Amino acid sequence: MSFVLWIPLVGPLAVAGLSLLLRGSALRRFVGVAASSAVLVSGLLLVSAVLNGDVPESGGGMLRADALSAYMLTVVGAVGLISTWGGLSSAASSRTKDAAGYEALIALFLAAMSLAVLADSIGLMWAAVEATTIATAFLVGHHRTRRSLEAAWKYVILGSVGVAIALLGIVLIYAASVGTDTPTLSWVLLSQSTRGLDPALITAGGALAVLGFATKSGLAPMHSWLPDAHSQAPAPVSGLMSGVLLSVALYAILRIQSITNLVIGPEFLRTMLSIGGLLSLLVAASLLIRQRDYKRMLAYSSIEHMGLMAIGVAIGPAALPSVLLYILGHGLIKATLFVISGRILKVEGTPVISDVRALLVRRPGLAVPWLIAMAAIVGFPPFSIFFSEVGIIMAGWSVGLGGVVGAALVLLLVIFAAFTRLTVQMTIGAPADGAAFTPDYSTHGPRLPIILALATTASIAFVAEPVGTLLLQATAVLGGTN
Amino acid sequence: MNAASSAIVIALVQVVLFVFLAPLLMGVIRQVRATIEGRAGSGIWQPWRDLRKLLAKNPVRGIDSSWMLRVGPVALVVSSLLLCVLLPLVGTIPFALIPSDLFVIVSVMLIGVVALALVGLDGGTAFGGMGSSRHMTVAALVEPTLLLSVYAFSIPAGTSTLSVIVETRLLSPELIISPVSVLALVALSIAIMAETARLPIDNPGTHLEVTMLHEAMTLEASGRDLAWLEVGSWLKLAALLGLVSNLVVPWGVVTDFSALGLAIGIVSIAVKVLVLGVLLSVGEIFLAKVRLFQVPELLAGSFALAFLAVTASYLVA
Amino acid sequence: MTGIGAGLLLQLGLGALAVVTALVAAPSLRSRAGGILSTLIAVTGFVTGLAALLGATGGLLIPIALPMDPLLLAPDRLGGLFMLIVSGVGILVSLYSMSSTRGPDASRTAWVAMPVFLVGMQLVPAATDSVSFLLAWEIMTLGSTVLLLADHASRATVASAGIWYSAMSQLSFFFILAGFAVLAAVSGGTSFANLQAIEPGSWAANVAFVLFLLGFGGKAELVPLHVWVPRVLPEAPSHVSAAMSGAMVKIGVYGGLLVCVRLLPDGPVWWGIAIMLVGGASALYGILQASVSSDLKVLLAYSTTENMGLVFLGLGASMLLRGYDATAAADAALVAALLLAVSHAAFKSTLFLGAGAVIHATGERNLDRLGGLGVRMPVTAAAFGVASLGAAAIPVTSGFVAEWMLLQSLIHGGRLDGAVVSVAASVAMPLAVAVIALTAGLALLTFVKAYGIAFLARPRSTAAANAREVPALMRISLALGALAVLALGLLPGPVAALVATTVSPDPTAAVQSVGLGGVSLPGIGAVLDPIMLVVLSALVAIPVLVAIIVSARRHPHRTVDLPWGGGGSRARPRMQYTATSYAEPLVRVFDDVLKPSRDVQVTHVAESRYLVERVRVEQSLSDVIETRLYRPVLNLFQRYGLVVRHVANGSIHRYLSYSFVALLIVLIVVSL
Amino acid sequence: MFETFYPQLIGLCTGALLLTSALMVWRHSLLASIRLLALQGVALAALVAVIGIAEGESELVLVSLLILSVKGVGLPWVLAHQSKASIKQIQESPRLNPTAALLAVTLLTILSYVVVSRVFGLGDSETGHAAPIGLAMVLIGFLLLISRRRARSQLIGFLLLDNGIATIAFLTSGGVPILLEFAVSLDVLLVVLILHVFAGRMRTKFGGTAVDQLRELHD
Repeated sequence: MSFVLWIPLVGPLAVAGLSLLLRGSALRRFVGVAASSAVLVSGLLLVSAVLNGDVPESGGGMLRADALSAYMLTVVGAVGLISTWGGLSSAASSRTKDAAGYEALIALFLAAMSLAVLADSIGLMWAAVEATTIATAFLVGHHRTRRSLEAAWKYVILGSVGVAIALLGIVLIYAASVGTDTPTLSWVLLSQSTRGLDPALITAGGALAVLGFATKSGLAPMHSWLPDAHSQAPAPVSGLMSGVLLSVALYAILRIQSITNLVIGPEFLRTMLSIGGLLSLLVAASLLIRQRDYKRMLAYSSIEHMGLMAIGVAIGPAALPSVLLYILGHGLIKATLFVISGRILKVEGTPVISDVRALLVRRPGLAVPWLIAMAAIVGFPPFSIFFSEVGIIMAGWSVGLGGVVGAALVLLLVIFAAFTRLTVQMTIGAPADGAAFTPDYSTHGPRLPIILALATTASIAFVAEPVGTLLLQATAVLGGTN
Repeated sequence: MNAASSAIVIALVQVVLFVFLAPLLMGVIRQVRATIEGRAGSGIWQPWRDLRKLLAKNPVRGIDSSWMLRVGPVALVVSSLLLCVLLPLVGTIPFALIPSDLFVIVSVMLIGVVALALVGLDGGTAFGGMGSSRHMTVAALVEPTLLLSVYAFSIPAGTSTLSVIVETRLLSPELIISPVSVLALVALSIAIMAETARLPIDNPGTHLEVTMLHEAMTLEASGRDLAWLEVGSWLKLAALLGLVSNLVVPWGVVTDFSALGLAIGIVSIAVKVLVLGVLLSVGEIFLAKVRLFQVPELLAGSFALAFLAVTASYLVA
Repeated sequence: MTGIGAGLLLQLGLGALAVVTALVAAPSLRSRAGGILSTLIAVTGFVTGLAALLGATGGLLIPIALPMDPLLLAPDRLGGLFMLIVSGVGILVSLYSMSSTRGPDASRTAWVAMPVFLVGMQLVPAATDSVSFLLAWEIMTLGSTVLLLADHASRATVASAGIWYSAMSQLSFFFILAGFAVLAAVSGGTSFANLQAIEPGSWAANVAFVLFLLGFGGKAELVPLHVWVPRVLPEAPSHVSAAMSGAMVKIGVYGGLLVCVRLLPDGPVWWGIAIMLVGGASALYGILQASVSSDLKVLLAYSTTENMGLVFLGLGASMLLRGYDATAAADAALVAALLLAVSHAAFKSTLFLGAGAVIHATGERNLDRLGGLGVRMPVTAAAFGVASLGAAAIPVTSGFVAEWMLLQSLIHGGRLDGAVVSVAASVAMPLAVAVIALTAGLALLTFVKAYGIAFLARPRSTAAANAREVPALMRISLALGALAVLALGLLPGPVAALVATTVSPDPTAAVQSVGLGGVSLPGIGAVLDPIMLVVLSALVAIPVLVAIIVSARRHPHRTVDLPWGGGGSRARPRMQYTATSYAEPLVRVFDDVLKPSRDVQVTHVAESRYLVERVRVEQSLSDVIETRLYRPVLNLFQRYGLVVRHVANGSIHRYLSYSFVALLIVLIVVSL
Repeated sequence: MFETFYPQLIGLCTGALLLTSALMVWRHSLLASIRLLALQGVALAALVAVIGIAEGESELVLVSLLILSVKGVGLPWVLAHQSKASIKQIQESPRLNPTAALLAVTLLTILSYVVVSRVFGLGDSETGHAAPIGLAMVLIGFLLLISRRRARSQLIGFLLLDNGIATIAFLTSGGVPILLEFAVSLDVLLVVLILHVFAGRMRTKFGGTAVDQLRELHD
């Protein structure tokens, strides 16, 4: 089974190389889809292995797939598939000279994220996360406009600085392990409870690592790069970044947390993540009230959801299954939304909310999936985000974070109201001028990925077997007993 | 004679008696007023003569009026007749399944109120609507007073059944002059004045558009329609005066059925109602109609009295 | 699988089928097919609910991927009762919608949402754990929101109604979620069986109670969370308004009962007082706004607030009385509240359907432009009339019986065995009676106005003059609704006895059926037999009718062109009293509460300023709670939203400073 | 012999690191900053070599060569890869005046000492004693990022920050595993290259590299 671990790393790289060779071929469009399919398939294979009680390892223990890693890999693959497949049209439209590089970078991006979730060493995980920045830098700046250049600069500077802080934290964690008999960065070894790591170093290291990775997962106050990058990147890239890159960083936080919990208990990071989560919700709520740009609106929505997930992580094992399900639900839906937003941008030619009106009447083909995905993202059932939110809120009170969860609910309400208002502005109503128009039923791109994403999110929460088991196993990996 | 059949007999007697008594009461009230004002008056039988005249005329109906103009007056009469059946006037022997329950009686009365208001609207004129609107406003505002004042009476008796309340007062007369009872009685009287469109809320003798309430609604009715409206209103006034008189002077009502008792009951209620009618008429001489928009103040005052009566009877007793 | 489980599963299956049908059916067939399937869903729910109400047990397990208590749908008797209410309304609405929906109301979206809404409402009372409760709750909200927006392209107000509704629904949802979370945190599980183990007086129970009151109060349209009502119910298609007001609002009531009767029984006395206060305030405020409204559907919407206020008043009184061991009165108050909910479902859905028929026939919902519809739409007029009587609590309708029972329990609640129960009760009970009395009085005015102005007199617009009776299916469902109002009013005994089994451990001690369907409250000693009342009325009516027949034979009536109109010969329809003028005295009386804004413009004749050419008076009424409570808060948020943009002003230095400050803070905290 | 000089050598290297950092804040010329950065790279390499010799780990000596080539030569070369004439004229006009900046440097250094003393307990070893220098470099690097307007100046701040982390790594634990060190170096190199490319694009699009101009994206 262990060869499967290499597929998500080698596969995308191979197709990336192929895409550089296939300059000008029509097949090149499908590089991203092929790469994400490779990731998804290997993820599913690893999931089935994990469910059979196996923990595949490879590369001398450098790569390792337990339940959590396998799950995350599957999420990366699934969201990648939705983003790249759904974004096929927009990628094809930009036939500039670096279109080949675009596809190759997407594949590289996927490989980096796969490495981040499969790496056993925290250091390697860090390097992979940094590699995502490198891979996406040119993707964010893909359009080569002033704005996209600005977004890319901010993204790289803020992202690298943040991840550098995480490196500092990892260095300190390593320093702590140097104090014991075997210095290591393997998180499997670090999270063996009997190592006697120095609590002060682990506190400092854990705090800095979490702060650093919080940058990549879009938690306030380290979030500032996110709205700019998400709004300027091509839609599939925004979908990938928002859908999984943030979650991969959250995965890193989860791993760090499982180490610190053993040494210093959960309280310290719980406080930190609660504050970060609430701040994120506050930032999202504040800036959504008078938001003008629908791609930025989606970006702030990602900050909001990452904030709630951070609160879930703060709560601990009781909320972790919900958080993990959340990662999948949010990833798929957010990717869908970004894909549709890309199509709206293409046909409407403006990212300004008040310039896009009566979309439901004028372009039902885009507005209907947009509205359904919006309902899903704000947490309506049967979509799985509903269950995740309910699970996190319920668990919050039981570990004594009632105040945090209560405050989160207040902010969520503001966000919901603002979100509804903006969505209604965009979609509902009649065209202002009353001019004649013909309803446009076209979806302006492949509709199957959107349907798949929505259907999966709508049904996944009701699949007790094997999803429930997998989530429980993944939680157990992190030291949860739930 | 068992309870059920005696209840039926008393109900029958009450209905017949009050159908006879109500026009007479109106006649007396008008005549007393005329006499005091120094007019000759038309005699106490004039209402009867009016009725006979109205029933013998061809009713005139507007082209847009609906069945409401025909059904409404009948509903008013029936509701007033039901009041005569249910209230403890001649005797206090109620029907087992439909006792003279306070809330039922108020609701029955409201059927008449609604019927009258709808008749007023059905004509499709400004006057009818105006009367209807004012009538309903007063009816809405008077209801709290009405319910609370009788609620106050019900507390010593432990039930909202009016016949039991009257019996309780008969057995322990000290209740009648208790401060609680006096408060409640004043409140109830004001409520009844409002419900029956008497001074100072409405002037029954006017057809001046700015002041009239009740009359405005009947403007479009004629012939037998008008007759039923008049009879219904008279019956209501008579029955409610009968109730007040029995609450103040409960002696004479039939509690155990007997022929002699029934006779005494008939005579006593007739006397009580007519005496009260005279008092009402004399009282109205000294009253002027208040402005429509001062009526709420009056009703609020009466509501306060009734509320005081209820809480006092809980907390003092 | 048991019968109940099969019923629920069948509902879900039919719901899915209806969704698919709506997606694929041709537009011409969509309403027919959707209506039939919706009716089937409602009928299935009706049967299932009835079985549960009669004591059948069983349920349906929903699989879930998260580690939680099992998601079990298994209605108890109370749940069965509410399933019955909801599905009863559902049947009426589905039948009606088959021929009422046209244009955007019959769109694919609307017909997808309809079964979702119906099924969601059915499942809420069936839930036996908080997560499935919330799940069904949100499905219901989602379905109703989509239905509300069906007509978004033709009226701009629909969008704002949609925003208000979504936000207020989410507010309710969050309150309820928080309430369940608090309880689950203490009890360690999410199933109702676990939650019941909470100690009633505990801190958590008190917090949860307040949260639930706010949450369910919002759904039940209680003041001050009612602000969505006057926007949403009028803007939704009428059959949806009927379902919302008749059924969905009852789910809020169910929530209240679930908390106060099932989960946290024997709460402290202040719970009862709090509920009574909220209920009483809602009743008065709702009916006051209804009485001065000139828009038929706004009037009905506010009247819903009033009725739900009375239901909660009864619930609160029952809790208060139970706290003082006045069990008989407490039971009666609770049964009265339930009866009121049942009867409200019947009459309010009929009223909304009637309003829909009026709109269908005239395109108008402004009472000031209606009139004379009684002769043009006799069936609608009759059904609307009967339902109006129910809403005004006039005998012998269902509303009357419920209000009677409520009043009985209140006036007998102040004393127990001749002794004063408590000071609180002896102040609360008379106040409650006064509130109910004033409410009933104003309700009377409101519905006399609504019926009288719309259906009597002369048409005030050509649309009203040209109105024709609505199609057969709409008439049938209107007639069914009116029949339900009458049946519930004529046979309250069996209904009340059945209802009592859902909340009282010893139902026969609380309520019994006597005589011909009459109801008796043994613990209080009150009895009422509406059929006897009908019989007595018939008996006294006989001589009157004989007199009429005799008189009519001798003196047939004469019809003239115009009403007499006080002598004026040019009494045109414009000169009639309108709904606005009808409520004018009331607006003056309650000036301080309603705060109307008046604008009088006097145009003088050019030659002399002592002569007036014309006077123009404008008066507008707005919801005081919205303008005084919500508006300032919303404006504050808008201003904040503008100011806070500076946080993300685009400066990378500022963004880096955020990170730097965070790093410094973390370093300092770590080294403390 | 080496043991006696060891503490002095460590002190010398770390002192050079701190000095170069402070000078970078003080000096506004881009060229001077790049030279200081090269100097710092050399100092860092020397520090690693000293530690390597002291601990007797040949691996670390290898790492020191890597650092010398990347941080001492490679990156400064990349940054200065422009005609010397133009780069000489580039003068930074910082957002923070020099006095305040140097005061901030002092405060940040003190904070570093406090933090490290709490976290590491300022242990017995000379390396542990010098560790606060590394943290101070990180914070000073951050300060540069915040206070510099030009794209390249920001880049230098970032590199300073990175040097600080490396310093801490070597002083506290003798460096992270070699494979990771390679990965980290590669990542940093790539990031710098990317930023360099962006800076080039910025010059063509905006006609300058002032980061202040990047204000189009905001709420």
